Amino acid sequence: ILTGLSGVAGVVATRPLLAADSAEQLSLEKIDQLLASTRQQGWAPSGLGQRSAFESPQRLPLYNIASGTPLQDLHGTITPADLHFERHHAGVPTLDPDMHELLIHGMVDKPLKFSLADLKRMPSVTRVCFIECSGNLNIRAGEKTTPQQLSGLTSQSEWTGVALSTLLNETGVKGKARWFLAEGADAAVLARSIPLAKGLDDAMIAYAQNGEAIRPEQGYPFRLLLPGWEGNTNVKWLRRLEVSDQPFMTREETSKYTDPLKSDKSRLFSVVMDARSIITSPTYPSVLSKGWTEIRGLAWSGHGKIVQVDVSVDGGRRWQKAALQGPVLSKAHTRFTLPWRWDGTGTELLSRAVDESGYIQPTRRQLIDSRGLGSLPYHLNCILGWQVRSDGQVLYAAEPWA
Amino acid sequence: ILTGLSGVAGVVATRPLLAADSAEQLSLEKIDQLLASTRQQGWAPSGLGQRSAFESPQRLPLYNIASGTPLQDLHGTITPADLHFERHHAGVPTLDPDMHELLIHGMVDKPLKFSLADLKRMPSVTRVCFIECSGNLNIRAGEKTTPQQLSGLTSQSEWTGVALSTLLNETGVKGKARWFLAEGADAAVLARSIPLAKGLDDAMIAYAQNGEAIRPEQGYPFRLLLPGWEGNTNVKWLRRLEVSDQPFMTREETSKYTDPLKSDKSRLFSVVMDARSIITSPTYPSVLSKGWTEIRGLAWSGHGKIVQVDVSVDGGRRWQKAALQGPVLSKAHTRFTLPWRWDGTGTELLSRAVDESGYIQPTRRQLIDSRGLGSLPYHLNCILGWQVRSDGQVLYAAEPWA
Amino acid sequence: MVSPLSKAERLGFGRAVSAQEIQLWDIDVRPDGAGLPKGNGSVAEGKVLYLQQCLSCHGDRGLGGVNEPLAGRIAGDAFPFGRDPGLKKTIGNYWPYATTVFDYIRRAMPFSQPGTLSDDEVYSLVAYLLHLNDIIDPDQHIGADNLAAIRMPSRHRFVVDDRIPIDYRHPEGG
Amino acid sequence: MVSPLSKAERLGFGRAVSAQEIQLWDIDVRPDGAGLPKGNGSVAEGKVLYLQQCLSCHGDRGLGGVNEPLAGRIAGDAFPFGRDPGLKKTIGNYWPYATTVFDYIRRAMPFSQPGTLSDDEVYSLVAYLLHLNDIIDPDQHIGADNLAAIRMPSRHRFVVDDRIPIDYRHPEGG
Ligand code: HEC
Ligand code: HEC
Ligand SMILES: [Ca+2]
Ligand SMILES: [Ca+2]
Ligand SMILES: [Ca+2]
Ligand SMILES: [Ca+2]
Ligand SMILES: [Ca+2]
Ligand SMILES: [Ca+2]
Ligand SMILES: [Co+2]
Ligand SMILES: [Co+2]
Repeated sequence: ILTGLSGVAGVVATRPLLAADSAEQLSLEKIDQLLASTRQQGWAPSGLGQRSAFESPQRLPLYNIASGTPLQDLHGTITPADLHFERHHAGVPTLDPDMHELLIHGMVDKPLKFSLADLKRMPSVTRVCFIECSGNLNIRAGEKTTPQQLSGLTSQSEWTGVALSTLLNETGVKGKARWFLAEGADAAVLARSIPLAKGLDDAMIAYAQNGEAIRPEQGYPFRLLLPGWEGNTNVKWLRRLEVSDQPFMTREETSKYTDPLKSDKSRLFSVVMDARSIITSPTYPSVLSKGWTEIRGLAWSGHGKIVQVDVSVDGGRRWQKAALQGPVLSKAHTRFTLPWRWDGTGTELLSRAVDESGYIQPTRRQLIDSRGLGSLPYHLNCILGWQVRSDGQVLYAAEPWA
Repeated sequence: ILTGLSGVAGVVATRPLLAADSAEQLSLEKIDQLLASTRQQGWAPSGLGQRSAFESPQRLPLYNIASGTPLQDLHGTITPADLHFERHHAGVPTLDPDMHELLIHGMVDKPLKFSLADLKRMPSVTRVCFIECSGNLNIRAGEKTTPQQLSGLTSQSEWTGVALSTLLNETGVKGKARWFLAEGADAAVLARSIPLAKGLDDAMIAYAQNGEAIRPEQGYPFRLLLPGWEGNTNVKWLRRLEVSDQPFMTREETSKYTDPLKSDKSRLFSVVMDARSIITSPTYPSVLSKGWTEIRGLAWSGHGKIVQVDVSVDGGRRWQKAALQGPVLSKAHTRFTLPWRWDGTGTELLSRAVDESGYIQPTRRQLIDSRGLGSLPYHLNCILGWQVRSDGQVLYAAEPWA
Repeated sequence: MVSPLSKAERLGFGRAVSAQEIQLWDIDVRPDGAGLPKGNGSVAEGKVLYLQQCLSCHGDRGLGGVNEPLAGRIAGDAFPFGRDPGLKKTIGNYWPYATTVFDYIRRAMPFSQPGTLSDDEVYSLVAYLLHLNDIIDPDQHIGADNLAAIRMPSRHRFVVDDRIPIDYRHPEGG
Repeated sequence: MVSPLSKAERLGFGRAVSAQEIQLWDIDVRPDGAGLPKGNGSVAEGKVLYLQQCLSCHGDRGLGGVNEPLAGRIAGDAFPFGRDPGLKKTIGNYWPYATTVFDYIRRAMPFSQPGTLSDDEVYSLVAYLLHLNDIIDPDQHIGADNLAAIRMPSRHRFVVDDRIPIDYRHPEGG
């Protein structure tokens, strides 16, 4: 019955470090351990599953206003809802879904309030897309920085809700309308002005996330979802949309979320998230061993689909095309992989995304040259590097500022 | 600033039941309630999110061997991992990921054991697909049956793992090999024989589910994933694959999971899940009110993509094509929707899936006629009906047996 | 932009709302002054309120607090933010519209008791902050009649992102 | 079937295993007898074990227990399961291979202490269950030498699903 065992000797010869000595006897303890799970009944079915006691992924709370997704611990493209990044300006409010309504008014034919029950009964749309805080990148990160610490303010879910165009069809919209204000029911009453064109394109009022009710931190009972647009515009705990002929110039789109340029101007409404990518493995704090490994990461763009990700395993001298895991969706985290055999010499890993608009993820230098150093707190989508030291340590390698 | 309010009067006139009297004053209590969440800071960011206190989706444990997904409460196509259905034969074992290994032996060149760390470092694949127990359909369901009670033993995840072909490339496979045994480390040491062709096609050893480590109930630290094949073959807590020239004829593929036919034969290895669909809304226990609603459901097939779902709102006399929510993936739960304006008269709702192989979801009568009544405990993928009573109650309407 | 909405049939969802229901939530203030409530305030009253309710977080005269600095100008109204990442943005050196100060304070401040200030109190706090930023004189009143007309020092520095098509009508006001 | 494997480069993952490591887990028994361990058992020994360890769940002589019925034949070895959904499947009226009985009991029974029976004990239990199902005489021993040769009554009833291409070599054995 031990067919194939004849091959073992050969394996031992060629791979001495890994081979168990086939003459060696297993200890009784080891035998017990190898059979333990087959000797006693496991736990019964339950109403709600729990993670394995051996796994404890965690968001990383930051300054009491945000928490980052553990990108280095995740696989595929979906972020579990309880690990979705948070960014809020006045904490997570508690809203009773039977009371909370969405008011649409302003330059409409009929101002209306919609209940969650209304929304759930209306035509639904589902899409997978990322949300990312446009402040997502820790500018001052040192080398002992994980992807989560570096740029954990992006996550991806399958969202379900009602197209905003469907709701605006109910209220009607006046011919001169061009913008709308989206306002939350949190204690910041957070508000952003959104061009009506986006609202009629792919905006959604999302009440579900990864199949279930949207989580409190993501806007329960519903939020505005603007695929590809900076996180702050995806107003959570949405209570009100006011249609208007002009923007409202709220604090979030003037004092914050504007990008000072080197031309001594400041850019308003830089709402689309430009293409970016990050290698998620190998990265700090993992320690690499020699031989074959798979370089993995995520790439995404608010302009549409990712069409190419280039990876360099030599600090940017040569670039190779990574494989993209399909289906590649528009405005969605896209998993890329590149096989790599590490020979044990120190080097640097880089990734560079290209989207369907032709946009190529820039270096930090290019961003500084085109926009200016002072613009970097937002939309810092530069190429990121990971230094692999000859001892296998992997460290974040920030591009020099100067 | 109250632009558009002039429209209110008209709305009141045409929709008296819904309209608030614009002259009516809000009570102080109501005003407080409408402003409450904006007046106090919410909760701080956290390591792990929690569901809203207003939401408590639950699996439904059945006979201590299974639990069903609350299909009627979910949206989109992803099943949250803690709501993924369960079916196990000896409970959920606890496996230490640092100890547990996967043995591949038998008709291979080199028998090898792979650790979870090995698997995670090897080339990864990610795909979204359903898993369904082939016993999924409560044959004896009465009219007060929810989709969860009726056919909750199907769920969908985004799975990540290693293609089995990649692992078999490491061990090598003898030329005469045709099958392999997949065996779990649970107390049933559950084992199934799988044709090698499937193993080399799209089989995967999955260690991640919806981005995170696979959950204990789904096979932590890894399981066999055979897209489109009956749940039982997707062996969880996988410990061993033995490559062979013939099947092993385990109890799970002889005593169980075989389909007795009216020809006095019994079908072995009916492994592919034929196309099926189920309306998830409106269904019991929801109570429908007159007017516009969206009929929603899920359709899927183990043979590939769903190409069409027909819905009847008159008990099967006429059928309309439902919209399919893209991207439509192969061997995946596919959301379908059909707009419907209910006029308040009693009727019956039905859905019928068609897959890319041309297979059309059959009636129960057709299944009985072609296979026999005794075959129905497994692979009962018949068209399901929901009776809408004139009082708005929605009840499961089983097709008569005779 | 041609609205695609006209073509689709209305489904009949949503309920009509009363003017009071709208008013209760309709707190935004636009650069053209739309949304400004009746009322007015003074720098002096604003200073008192500031000392009581804002100083603990934003510091003396809007500077040096644990939270955002609220005051400060750059000599000659220069705008070197794009070149100098160390520069602190304040109402005086950065904010393009004075209406935003009113809108934001009424929405969100004081941080732990938002929504508790009367409209007159907000006008006074705006007056005090505009004064701290050398935008108005200490004796100037601020109210529904004049806030939108305040011209902010950096108003002309702001440009709309022209890399994507946004059908943008320039807001009126200061 | 041409294996696509020969073309790809090996990556070097996995560790070689000892024969003992394989043996410990390699518990399957095939219809052709591959995998049957040394040993044998008797109906009489099986009956004693059954009364001690199985009766509580599977009932007297394999019938009427809270769990699966294990015994019972249909007159004339008829096989009307496809027509009659009420019929209980048993080892005697349904199971195509006797080796499966050994394999399954050794894997999974007794339910609360699986893996505790010796190989001889499993042979004895198989003997007893085959006897209860009128497949062997009460004095027949069952062991590595003869289990695979037992011809089960419904063996010829099983057909492989021919609706999809499975490259199927018929298992040898009883
Ligand atoms: C308990 C602390 C606290 C108190 C008290 C407080 N604030 Fe604030 N303030 C904050 C915080 C924190 C922020 C930043 C909030 C954010 O970014 O979401 C802020 C932001 C602001 C801003 C916007 C600053 C910018 O640059 O965007 C203004 C204006 C402001 N506060 C005014 C006030 C006024 C006026 C008061 C008193 C009525 C007040 N604050 C009381 C904590 C406080
Ligand atoms: C504590 C209860 C319990 C005891 C004791 C028990 N069994 Fe079982 N047995 C079960 C259950 C439950 C199943 C069905 C398991 C499943 O379907 O996953 C089963 C299934 C079986 C089957 C397969 C039946 C079929 O039709 O597929 C056989 C054979 C069997 N048991 C033999 C035995 C023998 C022999 C013993 C004693 C050594 C034994 N059982 C002791 C509970 C028990
Ligand atoms: Ca940041
Ligand atoms: Ca069932
Ligand atoms: Ca307004
Ligand atoms: Ca006053
Ligand atoms: Ca074997
Ligand atoms: Ca003996
Ligand atoms: Co921006
Ligand atoms: Co089957």
